[in-house]
Amino acid sequence: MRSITLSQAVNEAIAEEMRRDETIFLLGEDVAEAGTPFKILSGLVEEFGTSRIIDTPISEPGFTGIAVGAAMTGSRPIVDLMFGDFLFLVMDQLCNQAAKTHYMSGGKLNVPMVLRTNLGATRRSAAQHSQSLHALVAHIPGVKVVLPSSAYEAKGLLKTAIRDNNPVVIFEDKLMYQDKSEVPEEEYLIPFGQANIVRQGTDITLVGTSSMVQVAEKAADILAKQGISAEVIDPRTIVPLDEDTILSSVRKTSRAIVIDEGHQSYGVTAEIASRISEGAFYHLDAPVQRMGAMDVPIPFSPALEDLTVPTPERVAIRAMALVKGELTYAI
Amino acid sequence: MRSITLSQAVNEAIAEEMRRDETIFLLGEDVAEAGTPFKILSGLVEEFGTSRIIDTPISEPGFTGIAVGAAMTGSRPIVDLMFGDFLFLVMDQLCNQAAKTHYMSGGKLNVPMVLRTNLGATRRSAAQHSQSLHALVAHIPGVKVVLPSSAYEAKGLLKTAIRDNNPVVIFEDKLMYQDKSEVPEEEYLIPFGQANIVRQGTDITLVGTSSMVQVAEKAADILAKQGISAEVIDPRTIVPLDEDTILSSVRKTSRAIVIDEGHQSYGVTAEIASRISEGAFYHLDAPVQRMGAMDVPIPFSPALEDLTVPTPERVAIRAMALVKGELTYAI
Amino acid sequence: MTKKKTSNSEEYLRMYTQMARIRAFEDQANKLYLSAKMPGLTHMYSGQEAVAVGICEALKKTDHITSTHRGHGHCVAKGAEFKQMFCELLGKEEGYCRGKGGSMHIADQANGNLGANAIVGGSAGIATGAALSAKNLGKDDVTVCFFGDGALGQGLLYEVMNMASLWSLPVIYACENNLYGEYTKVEEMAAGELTGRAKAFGIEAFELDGQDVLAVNNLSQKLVARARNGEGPFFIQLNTYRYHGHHVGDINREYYRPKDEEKYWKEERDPIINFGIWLAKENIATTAELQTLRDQVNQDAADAVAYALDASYPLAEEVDMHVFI
Amino acid sequence: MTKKKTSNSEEYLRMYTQMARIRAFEDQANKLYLSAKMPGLTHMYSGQEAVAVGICEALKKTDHITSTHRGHGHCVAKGAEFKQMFCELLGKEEGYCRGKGGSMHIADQANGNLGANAIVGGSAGIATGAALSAKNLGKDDVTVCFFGDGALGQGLLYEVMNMASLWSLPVIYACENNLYGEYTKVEEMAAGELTGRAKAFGIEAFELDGQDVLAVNNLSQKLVARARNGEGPFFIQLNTYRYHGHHVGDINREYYRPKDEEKYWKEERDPIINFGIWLAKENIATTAELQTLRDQVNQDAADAVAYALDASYPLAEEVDMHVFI
Ligand SMILES: Cc1ncc(C[n+]2csc(CCOP(=O)(O)OP(=O)(O)O)c2C)c(N)n1
Ligand SMILES: Cc1ncc(C[n+]2csc(CCOP(=O)(O)OP(=O)(O)O)c2C)c(N)n1
Ligand SMILES: [Mg+2]
Ligand SMILES: [Mg+2]
Repeated sequence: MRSITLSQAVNEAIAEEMRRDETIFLLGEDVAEAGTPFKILSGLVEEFGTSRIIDTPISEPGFTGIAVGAAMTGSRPIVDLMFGDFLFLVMDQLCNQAAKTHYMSGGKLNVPMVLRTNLGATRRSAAQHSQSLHALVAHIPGVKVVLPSSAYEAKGLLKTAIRDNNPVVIFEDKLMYQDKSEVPEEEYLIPFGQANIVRQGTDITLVGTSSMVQVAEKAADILAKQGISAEVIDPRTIVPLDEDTILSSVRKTSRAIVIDEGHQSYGVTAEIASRISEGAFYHLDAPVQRMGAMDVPIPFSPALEDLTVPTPERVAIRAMALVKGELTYAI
Repeated sequence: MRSITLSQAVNEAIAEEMRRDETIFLLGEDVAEAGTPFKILSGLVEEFGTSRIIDTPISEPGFTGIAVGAAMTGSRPIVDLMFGDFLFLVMDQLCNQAAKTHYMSGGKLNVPMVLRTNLGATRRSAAQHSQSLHALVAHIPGVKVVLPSSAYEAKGLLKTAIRDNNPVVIFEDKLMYQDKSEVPEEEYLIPFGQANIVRQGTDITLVGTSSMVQVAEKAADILAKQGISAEVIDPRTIVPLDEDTILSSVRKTSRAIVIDEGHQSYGVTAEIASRISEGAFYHLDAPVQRMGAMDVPIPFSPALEDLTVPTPERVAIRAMALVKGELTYAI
Repeated sequence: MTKKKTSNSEEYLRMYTQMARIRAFEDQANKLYLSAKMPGLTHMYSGQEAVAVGICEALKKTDHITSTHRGHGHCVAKGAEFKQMFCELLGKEEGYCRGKGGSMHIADQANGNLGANAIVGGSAGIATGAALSAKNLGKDDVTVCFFGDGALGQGLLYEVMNMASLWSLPVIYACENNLYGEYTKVEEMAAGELTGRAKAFGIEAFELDGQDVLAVNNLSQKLVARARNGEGPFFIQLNTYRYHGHHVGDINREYYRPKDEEKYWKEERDPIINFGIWLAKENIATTAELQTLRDQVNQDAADAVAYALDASYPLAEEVDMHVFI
Repeated sequence: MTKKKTSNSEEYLRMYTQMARIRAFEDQANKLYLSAKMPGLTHMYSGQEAVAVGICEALKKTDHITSTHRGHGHCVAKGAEFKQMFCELLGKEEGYCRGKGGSMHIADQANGNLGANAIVGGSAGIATGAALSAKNLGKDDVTVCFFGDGALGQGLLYEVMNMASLWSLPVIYACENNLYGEYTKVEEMAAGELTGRAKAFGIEAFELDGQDVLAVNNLSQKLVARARNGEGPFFIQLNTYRYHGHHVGDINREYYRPKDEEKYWKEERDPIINFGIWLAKENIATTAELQTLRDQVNQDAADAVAYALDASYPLAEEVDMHVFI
């Protein structure tokens, strides 16, 4: 099968959906001729024209609000938010407006919009261009939250997102834009709320999201060499969350580590770990471990930045300790 | 001892601190002559004048940003954000700017500002005026998060917040503004990161935040009648979080329920429950229970709204099931 | 009054009726609050009727509006029925939003009302987006964004006015300057000229007496036609006044607003009284006929209230319905 | 050039030197990137030197500035040293922010630079707040808020300009119109006249050739004095040009910006060359002297780079320091 980059996968997903449905348009900064600073959208404006691939001023709250209104009135907008860190600017439009409209209107209005943005540190972009803010959105009822972990996942999940009739926020991993994976030529969709068992294992469950799926896989490689069999699970969407697949795995392995690139405290790892502790309590041999980004603003200095996010080595060390029964109390 | 309302306690805290330190000023909508729609600040403008109690236009991002800049340059601003729901509007200034300035400047700049706002549903104010959004702020490193649970707590914690040299967000419970409690005439401060054991008990630990402290206490009353002794803990601040006090309690009781008025998923209950599961794993007789607000936008209809938040009765029912060993798996 | 054109008497009477309906609705809503039958608080539109009616009467059903926390007037003016409105205000299942939205989120999709909004200025993006959507989908619908003078404080408005101007969107920004945002005077909240805020973005802006329903309607007709024709966006500042407090609970308000001022607006500038006088003078309707009409409207409102008070609440099962479609 | 006043020759030479220092700094920074020695990306200020220098030379050390993602020029102009700046760009402990901020967050508190900002328009509130603080604390400091044409898209700016105007704050909004925001032309991003954006809030606004350091400095002197005197705020649109791509990695840019245009600005409008010619013509310095001066500055920059490359990174223990004070 052919391999394409995550960036190409996103581009294809959008192009295919836009061909299928004329009510879809995309807007954001430098999305047209420039094809975004990451060059993800190159070629789209040539095919779809400037009324469907719309360059906006640097007005994130404004164009997100415009997307909400367009979505309420028959269009299906895709918002391109250049950096996930800019979510803070659009929270009101996303969380007070888009997320609540369907409910507040008693089901009469709905907001079929997709907000595409990204997450991920270690690009030396410092504290305002490196955040992984998906936990914030996941906390607000009414928005679905999607975390693709490869080109294949990105394409299938984005197509599903575009067809969803609710507000969906999809976080791409910035560091993965040039990573290739096998992606079929034929159309496929990946349903929401269905976790992917990336690798089967028996000794420990590693739940990784987005960028952390690769980290978990690499950790599993390290562990395999130590004779430890790790099961790796990618939830794909954290709202909705496929609790069943995660719980089945942990009931089998009795141990779990949840790995996510958002800050650890009050973040995604806490929710998933809690659900595991609730649903697999009597199967657990040791407390569920959480590994998120450090609770610090992301530092610029490479010497510091790399310390802030989970790495395969650190995950493997934690997993080994867990399997050996060394983590009886807290870490 | 005299009893005053939470609203008066806040007013006193601000007045005392403003008398002590001339660099403190307060700004927000309708804070001067009107004394806020909740009448919390009545009388302050008469004492401190319009250059220190500043009425702003309806520009939450703008005046929050102004506070950040003022705090960086020798002033100690207090921002009055009329409803906690408007946090979504100020997230960029609070989380990208205020929270990160000290770190990004390598410790050279700092932002001693307090953002006072509120939380709490069941006022029939619907989805955009009823949210409890403290989890979002707690997820962002660099901001302290304070949740007073009575007039006494509000005064002591707010005074500490005003003297803190970091950005602090303090969430008052809207429904508690007219609730009275004993508040000494003499000055006192309540340190951050020190949980309050509201009531001692042996069978189960109820960790409640803000509005949910009262709910936990009332649940404890109900439980007492059933012969169940509940310990009630108020963390007071969730950043920093006093893990030790909570863990000591749970190690004693072996059972815990965490109750918070924010949405349950990806919220505060997950973090506290996770820390308990991590730190008291081998002491737990049953999974830690979480009771947050339902994962729905807050409905207007009284018939629905009251269903969305934890009540003493529902907490007591859950606690009894827990104590009786009925919650072996998930709820 | 600016226009005499008795051939339009049906339209005139409709405008009069619509204004009277808004007033009747608000009087009942206020009573519900005062008799403790209303959950929460609500914001009365009384006094500003000529704005909503003058503008909405220039719109088609498929044209959209976005509204504000003070939204009952816009809702009635865009075609809503009393019963579903009162049911909504009381949190009943038959409400426009099944009781889930309430006064501050009332919406009436079927008549093009995209909803009230409890975030001041929060619907500026939505309105502009509806206009973009119409343009993109090849419809000739126009969107009107209603907002108060206070919303001029929100940066979002400037962001979207810029885009509306750059992209020539069919949207009309209708700024209802009722002199106050909550308990603060507009001049303490807004520097410069209000219309200048739109002109800065190359948007044609107008200032108008918002108590004169014919003036409002005339300008609206013209601008709506031009917007339909691709000549938008536009901005209208409508000078008006709210008779009640900021919300129904704002009773003692002399500290921020003199009684004399209220008296002047209510007695000299009332849009319904003055339009009634003009209708009589022009022999379009007699004073008695107008009285009958108002009586009927008041009766309708009272009946709708009675109905809504009796109507049932949504079932508990509904609480987690409609989070997602 | 607008002003001839040879009695100020020391000041003139200082302005020339400061512009040359910025250029030298950026040339070295660009080299660091091209030789893969720089972590991340950075945005070059080259071409815009007359703006930062013309304005900052009108300020006292205690006056504040806020800066942007394109912030090296402001930082140098407000008094920063090369060594600590390069250390910051390379993430070293001796950097102004101990390597924790990097290019996009470089700040120099001691000289009144409250920091670069990676959120476009993100510092508009901070600058306005610094001005309010000065006023409240009875200081006569003035704050200058530097931002690009692109930042005119951010609603925050309008919110704070309104408050600055209402409260007569000592702040100057300096809009550097370099014709592009990233890869998009200003006219595609901004409707209406740029200065109109400030006038709408009753703020006096000026448009100026941003390549003419004397013109910039003259106006700045006047406005800073007036702001100190309580007559602020003010707005200046400075027309200028960035020589490099949006960031150091933006090399192939003909699709959005013609080479001819770049050539014109670099050859005909260069603020350093043109000011040099004027200095020579006025007999303030000979061409040779200016060359010597530039050589010195270039050497300083090269030395600082060498120093910074050798300097040490912060220790791992620092990673969780400075989250809270
Ligand atoms: C973003 C936001 N800030 C503050 C409020 C609280 N609030 C509700 S109405 C109002 C005043 C609005 O004034 P204006 O826009 O003039 O409308 P009016 O009430 O006069 O109709 C305020 C401050 C709010 N709902 N939303
Ligand atoms: C809020 C926000 N949106 C988008 C960006 C990405 N971005 C960085 S610089 C830039 C262009 C800024 O243009 P302008 O203000 O004119 O400054 P210039 O780069 O021309 O100096 C953009 C869009 C950002 N950093 N912050
Ligand atoms: Mg008003
Ligand atoms: Mg620019």
